[in-house]
Amino acid sequence: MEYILAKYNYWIYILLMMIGLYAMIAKNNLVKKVIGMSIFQTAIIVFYVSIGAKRGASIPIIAHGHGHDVIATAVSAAEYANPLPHVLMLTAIVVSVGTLGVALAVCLAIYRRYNSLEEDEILEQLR
Amino acid sequence: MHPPFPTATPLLAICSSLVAVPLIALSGKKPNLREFWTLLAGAIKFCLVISMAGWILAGNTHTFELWQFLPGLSIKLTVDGFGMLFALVASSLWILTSVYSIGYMRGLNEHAQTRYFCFFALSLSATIGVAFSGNLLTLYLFYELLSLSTYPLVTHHQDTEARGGGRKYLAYLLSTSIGLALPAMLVTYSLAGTLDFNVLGIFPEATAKSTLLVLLVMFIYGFAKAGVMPFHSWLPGAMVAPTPVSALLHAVAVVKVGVFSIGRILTGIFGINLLAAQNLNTVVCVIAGFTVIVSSLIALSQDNLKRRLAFSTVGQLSYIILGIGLASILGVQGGMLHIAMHAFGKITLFFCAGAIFVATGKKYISEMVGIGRRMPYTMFAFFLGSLSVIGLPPAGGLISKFLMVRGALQADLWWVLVIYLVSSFLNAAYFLPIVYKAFFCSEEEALFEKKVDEAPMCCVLPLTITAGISIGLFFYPNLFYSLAQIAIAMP
Amino acid sequence: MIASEQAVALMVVLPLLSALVINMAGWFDRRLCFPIALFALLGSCCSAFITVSRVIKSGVIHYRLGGWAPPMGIEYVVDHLNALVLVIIFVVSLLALLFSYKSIQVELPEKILQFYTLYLLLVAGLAGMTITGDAFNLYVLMEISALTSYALIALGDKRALVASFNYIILGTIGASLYLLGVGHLYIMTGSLNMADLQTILPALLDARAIAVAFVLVMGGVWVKMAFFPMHGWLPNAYSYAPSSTSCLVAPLMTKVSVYIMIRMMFSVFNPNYIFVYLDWGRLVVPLATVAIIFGSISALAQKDLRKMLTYIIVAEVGYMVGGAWLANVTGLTGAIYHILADAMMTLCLFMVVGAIIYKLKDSSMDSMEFIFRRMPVTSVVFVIGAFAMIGIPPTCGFFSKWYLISGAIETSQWHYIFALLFSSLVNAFVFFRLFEIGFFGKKPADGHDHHAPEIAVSEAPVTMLVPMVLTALSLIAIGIYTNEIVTVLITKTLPVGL
Amino acid sequence: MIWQLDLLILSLIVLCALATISVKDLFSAAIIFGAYSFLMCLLWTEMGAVDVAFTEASVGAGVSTVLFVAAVFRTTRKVKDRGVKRYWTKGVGLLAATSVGGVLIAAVGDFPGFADPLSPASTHLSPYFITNTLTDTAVPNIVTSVLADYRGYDTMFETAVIFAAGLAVIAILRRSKTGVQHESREKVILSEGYEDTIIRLVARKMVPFMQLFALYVLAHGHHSPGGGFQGGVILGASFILIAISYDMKMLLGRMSEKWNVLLGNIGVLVYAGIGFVCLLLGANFLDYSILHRILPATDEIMARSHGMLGIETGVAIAVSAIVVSLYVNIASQGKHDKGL
Repeated sequence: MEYILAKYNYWIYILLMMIGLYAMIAKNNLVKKVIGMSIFQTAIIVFYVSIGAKRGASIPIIAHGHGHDVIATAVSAAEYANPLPHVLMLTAIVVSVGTLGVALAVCLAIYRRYNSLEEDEILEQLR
Repeated sequence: MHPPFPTATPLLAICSSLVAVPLIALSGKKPNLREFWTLLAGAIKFCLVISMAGWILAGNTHTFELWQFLPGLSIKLTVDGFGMLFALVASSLWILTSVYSIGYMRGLNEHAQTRYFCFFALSLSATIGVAFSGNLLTLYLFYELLSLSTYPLVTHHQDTEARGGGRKYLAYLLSTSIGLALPAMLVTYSLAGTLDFNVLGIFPEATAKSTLLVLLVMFIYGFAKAGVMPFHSWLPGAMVAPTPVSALLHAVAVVKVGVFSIGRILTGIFGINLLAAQNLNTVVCVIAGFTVIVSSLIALSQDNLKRRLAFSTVGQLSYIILGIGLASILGVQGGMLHIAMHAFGKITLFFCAGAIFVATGKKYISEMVGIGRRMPYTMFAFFLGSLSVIGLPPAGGLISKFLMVRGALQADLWWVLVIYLVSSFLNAAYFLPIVYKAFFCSEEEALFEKKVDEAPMCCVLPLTITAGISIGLFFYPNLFYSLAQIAIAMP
Repeated sequence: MIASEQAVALMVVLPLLSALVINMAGWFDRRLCFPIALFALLGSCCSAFITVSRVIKSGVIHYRLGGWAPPMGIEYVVDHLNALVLVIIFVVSLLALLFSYKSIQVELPEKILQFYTLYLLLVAGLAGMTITGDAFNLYVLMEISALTSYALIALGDKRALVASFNYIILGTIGASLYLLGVGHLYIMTGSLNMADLQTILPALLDARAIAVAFVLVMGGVWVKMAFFPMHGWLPNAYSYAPSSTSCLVAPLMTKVSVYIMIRMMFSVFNPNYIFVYLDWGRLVVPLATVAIIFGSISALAQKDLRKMLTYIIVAEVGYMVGGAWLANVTGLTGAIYHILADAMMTLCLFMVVGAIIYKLKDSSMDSMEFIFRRMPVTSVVFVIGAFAMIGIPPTCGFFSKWYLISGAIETSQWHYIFALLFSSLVNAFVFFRLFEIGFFGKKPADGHDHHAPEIAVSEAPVTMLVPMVLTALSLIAIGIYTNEIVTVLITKTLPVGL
Repeated sequence: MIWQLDLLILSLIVLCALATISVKDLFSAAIIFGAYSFLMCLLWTEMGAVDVAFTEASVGAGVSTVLFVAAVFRTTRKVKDRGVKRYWTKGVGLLAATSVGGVLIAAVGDFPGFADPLSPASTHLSPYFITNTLTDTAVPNIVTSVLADYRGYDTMFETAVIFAAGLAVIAILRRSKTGVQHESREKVILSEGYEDTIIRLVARKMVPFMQLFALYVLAHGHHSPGGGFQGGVILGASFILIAISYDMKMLLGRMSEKWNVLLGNIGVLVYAGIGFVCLLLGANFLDYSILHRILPATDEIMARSHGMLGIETGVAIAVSAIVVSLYVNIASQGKHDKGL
C-alpha cells in the first residue's frame, strides 16, 4: 500500500500514457487521435515534473536575489525545487503545440479533400 | 636471363580491352573503325599476355597488389602457370572469335552490333581478370563482372526465347554466386584470415573435416559457370545467343572461367595435399563424374546442334574438374591442360555450327545430311574438332585425357578410370555420326533449296585455324604442358 | 584558428540561419531561395570536411554551447563516427538540393519558399541530432527534423496527406518513447549528458528502470527508423512525398536514426551491459532477420518504383540494426559502413526515380520501358545504384555486406546471413526485371533482326544529372576506398569492450 | 505539497482524459481537453513548477484549445461510431497500451520515492543551477537562466520548432493567393451572425491590457514566473481575441500574413543572431558573456542577463507571430477569409 501511495504520480502518468496511446492507435476519428497524442505528451510532462518535485522546497526562483551584488547570502540547494525538469518540459510543451498545429493542419487538409475525418472512410476512398 | 618483369603488365592486359569499350561505343556509326578497335585491342592483349609467358616458363611468378579493399584483403593480380595457361587460351581465341564475329554479324545483318562488340570486349577483360586473380576476392569480383557483361550478349536477340534464356542465365549465375560462393568465401576468410591463393592450401590444420566438406560443396556449386549438375541448365538455355557468343563464351570464357575458378579453389585454397589427405577428392570426383556421364547421355538425344554441343560442354567441363579433383599431380596437370585442349576443339565445333547457320540457316542435326559435300572445309574442321574433344589421335585432346587417366591411377581411384572410358565412348557416339552423315550419306537435295556454298571467309578462316591448332597441339603440346607443370610444381 | 574551431558550430548554425534568411528573402523574390540554400549547404559541407580532418588529426572535439561546461550545459561532441555521419548528411543534402532545383519548380511551384526553408531546417535538425552530446537536446532536434519532414511529405500527391498523418502519429509515439526513456535515465541518474550518463550508469546495472529506459529509447528510435514491425508508416510516407523531398528524407532519416541507436547503445549504455548483462542481441538479430526478409518480399510485390525502394529501405534498416546487434567489431563496422553506403545508394536510386517522374510524370514500373534509350545517363546511374543495392563488387554495397556477413559468421548467426543473401538475391531479381523492361521493353520483340521503335533521347536537366552522376561515382569510390574509410574513421569509433 | 489535493487533481485529470477520448462530440472533446489542461496547470502549480504551469495555461489550455475548437469548427463535430468493425485496431491499441504500460510499471519500483530530496535528480545537476544562477548570470529565476542560458541551445531549437510548425501549417493549408482574393471578395463580412456589441466592447478594452501584461511577463521573466514563451503566447492571444470577437479581416488588416511570417522569422533570427554575434566576437555560439564587449556598462555576468533578455524578446516575437499564424490558417482552412 505504501508502495502504491509513495509513487502515485508515477502510476497516474502511466495510466494517462496508456489512455493516450490507446486513443492514438485505436480511435477511428483523426481529431480523436490528435487528442490522444496530446494526452500522451502531457503524460510525459507529468512524469518529468514529478521528477522535479522536492519535499519541503519552494518554487525555483531565488528569493530576494536581485542582481549579483547581493549574492553574499549563500543559496541552499535544498530550499528550491529542481528547475531542470521544468525547463525541459517548457520545451516539450512548446514542441507538443507545434506538433499539434501541424497535425490539425493535416487533419483539415484531409477533410478538405476527403470530406471526412474517419480513418476507414478515408482509406476506402483511397482504394 | 629475362629482363626484369614490368610490374603493370597483367593490369594492362586486363585493361586493354576495357579501354576499347568506349572507343567501340563511340565509333558505332563506322563499322570498319569499330572492328579495327576490337581487333587492335585483341592483338595488344595477346601480345601483352605472350610477353609474360617467357618469364613464367622460367619458373617465376609475379604478384602485383593493386588496391587494398579491406584490411588484409586486396585486389591482387598474380601471374603463374595456371593463370598464364588460361590467359593464353582466352586471349588467342578472342582474336579469332572477333574475326569470326565480324563475318557472322555482318553476314546476318544483326542489330545492335555496337552494343555487342562493347560487351564482348568487356567480358574479355573480365576473363583475363579471372585468369590473373591473385586471391579469391579478386576472382569473385571479375567473375561477377563477367556474369553481368555477358547478359546483354545472351539476350542479344531480345525475343521471348532470348529473354527467357537470359533470365535463366542470370538467375543461375547470380543466385549461386551470391547464395553459395560468397558465404563460402566469407567463411573461408574468417577461418583462414586470408584469401590469397597458395598451393599448400590456406586452411589451418585444425579445421574440421565437415566444415571443409561443406565449403567444398558450396564452392563447386557456387561457381555455376562450371556447369556442374544440377546447376547446368543455364548453359543449354544460353545457346539462344548468337553463335560467336556461344563459341567464345560457352566454349572458352564463361564456362572455362567457372572451371578455372573451381580449379583455383581446389589447388589454391584447399590445396591438393589436403584434398587427398582428407579424402575430399572422392567427393569432387563423385560430383563431377555424375555430371560427365549424365550430360553425355543427354547430349546423345539432342537434335539441335548447338544444344548437343552445349551438353557436350557440360560433360567436358566436369572432365576437367574431375581431373583436378583427383588431387594427384598428373591428374591436375591433365585437367589444366584439358582447359586448353578442349577450348580449341570445342570452339572449332561452335564455329562450324555458326558457319552452317550463316550459310544455310540450319540448326538441327537431322537437316545436315550430306552437308559435308557442300561445305567441305567446315565439316572437315568439325571432324578434327570432334576428334580433339573425344580424345583420339591426332588431336590435342588425347594428351590431356591420357594425363588424366594416369592421374586417376596415381590417385588410386579405379572407378574414375571407368568414367573416363565410358564417357569417351559416349563422346564418340554423339559426334561421329554427325560427321558420318555429313560426308558419307547420300545428299538429299530436298534439304537444301538453293545452292549452298561455304560460309563467308571471315567465318571459315578462324575455324580452319582453330582446327589446325587442335591438331598442332597433339604434336607440340609443350607450351601448355610446361605451364601446367609449373602450375602444380610443389615447392 | 578560430574559423576551424567554430566550424563545428557552423555546421548546424548555417542551415538554421540560412533557413531564416531564405524565408525573409523569399517573400521578396523567390529566385533568391535556391542560391542562398546552396551557399549555406556548401558552407556546411566545407565545415563538415574541416571538422572531419580535425577529428582525424587530433581526436574527439568537444564544443561547449554557451560556454558552459558539460554536464551543466549542452555540448557538441564530434568523434570519428558522427563526423562521418555529418559528412553524409551534408553531402546528401547538398546533392539532393541541387537535384530539387528543377523538380520543385514542376511539382510545387507555389510552395518553393516554404520548401526550401523547411528543407534547411530539416538539415539543421538532422545535423544537430548527430552532433549533440546531450540526450534531451537530441529529442528537441529529433522533433524539429520530424516536424519539417511531416510538412515536406504532406506536400506530395493526394495520398500524401494520409501518409503524413500516420507518420505524425507514429513519429510522435517514437519521439515520445525516446523522451520517456531519457526521463527514466534522468530520474535514475540526474543527468542528461551522454558522457556523464555513461560514467554513472555502470553503477546502476541492476536497476530494472535502467533496462526499461534502454527499451524505451530503443523502441523510440526503432519507430523512427521504421524497424520491423514498426515500419508501417514509412512506405507510404516516402513514396507519396514530392520526389525532391524523398531524395532528402529517404537517404537520411533512417540512417540518422540508426546512428542514434548506435550512439545510445555504445556512448550512453555500454556493450557489456547490452550484450552480456541483458544479452538481448539474441532477440534483436532474429527480428532484424525478419525485417530483412519481410522488406525484401514486400519489395518484390510492388508495382511502383518508389514503393519498391521504400520496402528495400525497410530491409536495409534490418541490415544495420542486425549488424549493430551482432555484438562484435566486424558487425558494428559493417553497420556503420552501411550507414554511409546505404545513404548514397538510396539517394542514387531515389534521384533516378525522381528524374523519371520529372520526365515522364509516372513512377510505375512500366515507365521504365526503353529508359536506356530514352535517358541513357540516368539509366547508367540506375544500373550502378542497383548494383550497389544487390552488392556487386566493387560498389560499396558489396563491402558492407562483406562486413555484416563476416560479423554474423563470427557469432554463428546463420539466419541473419541467410536473410542478407536472400535480400541480395531478391534485389537482384527486382532490379534485373527493371533492367529488362528498360532495355528491351515490356513485350518481347518478335522476329529475328527487328529494330526497336525509335525513341528520342530526352534526358533530365543538367541540375539533376550532375548530382546523380556524382552520387553514382561516389558509390564506386566508397567501395574502392573501403579500407581507408574503415581504418581512418570507423575503427576509431568502436567502443571498448566489444 | 498536499498529497490529498494532489491525488484529487490527478484523479480528475484521468477522468477528463477518459471523457475527452470517449465523447462522441468533438466540440465537447475539445472543451474537456481544455479542462484537462487547466487541471494539469493546477497540478503543476501545486508541485512547484510555476513556469511550466504558466506555459501550460497559456499554451496548453489556451492556444491548444483554440486550435482544437477552430479545427472542429472547420470540419465536423460528429464522431461516427464504428466500434463493431474495428476490433482489430482496438486490439492492437490495447496491446500496445498495455505492453508499454507494463514495461513502465516494471520500472517504477526502482524509482526514488516521489519528491524525495535525496533522489539523484535532485542531487546531481540541479544543485549547481540553484546555487550558481546568481553568480553566473544574475538571474534569480532559475528556470529562466537554465532555459535561456545553460540550455539556451535547446530553447533556440524549440523556437525553431514553433517557427517550423507555423511554416508547415502554411505549407500544408495555404491556398494560392488568387483563390483567396476571389473568395474574400464574395463574402465580405463573414462573422456577421456572431456580431455582439458586448463581446466586442469587452474584447476591445481587454486587448491593450493583455498586451501590456504580455510585455510585463516577458520583461519580468528574470525575476518571476514567465518569460518569452508565456509573454509571446499572451501577446498572440490578444490578436486572436480580436480575430474571434471581430473577424479575420480586421486582424489581417492589422497584421498581414506577410508580416506575420516575417515577424516569426525575425524572432528566431534575433535568437540565432545573438548566438551568432557571440560566435563572431570570438566566443562559442550562444556564449552571451562575450557581449560585454559591445554592450555599454556591463560586465560578463550582466552581459549574460542582458543576452537572455534579448533572446527572450526574440522568442516572444516569434511565438506571438506564429501562434497568430497557426490560428489564422487553421481557423480559416488556409483561405484567410473567416475565423470562428
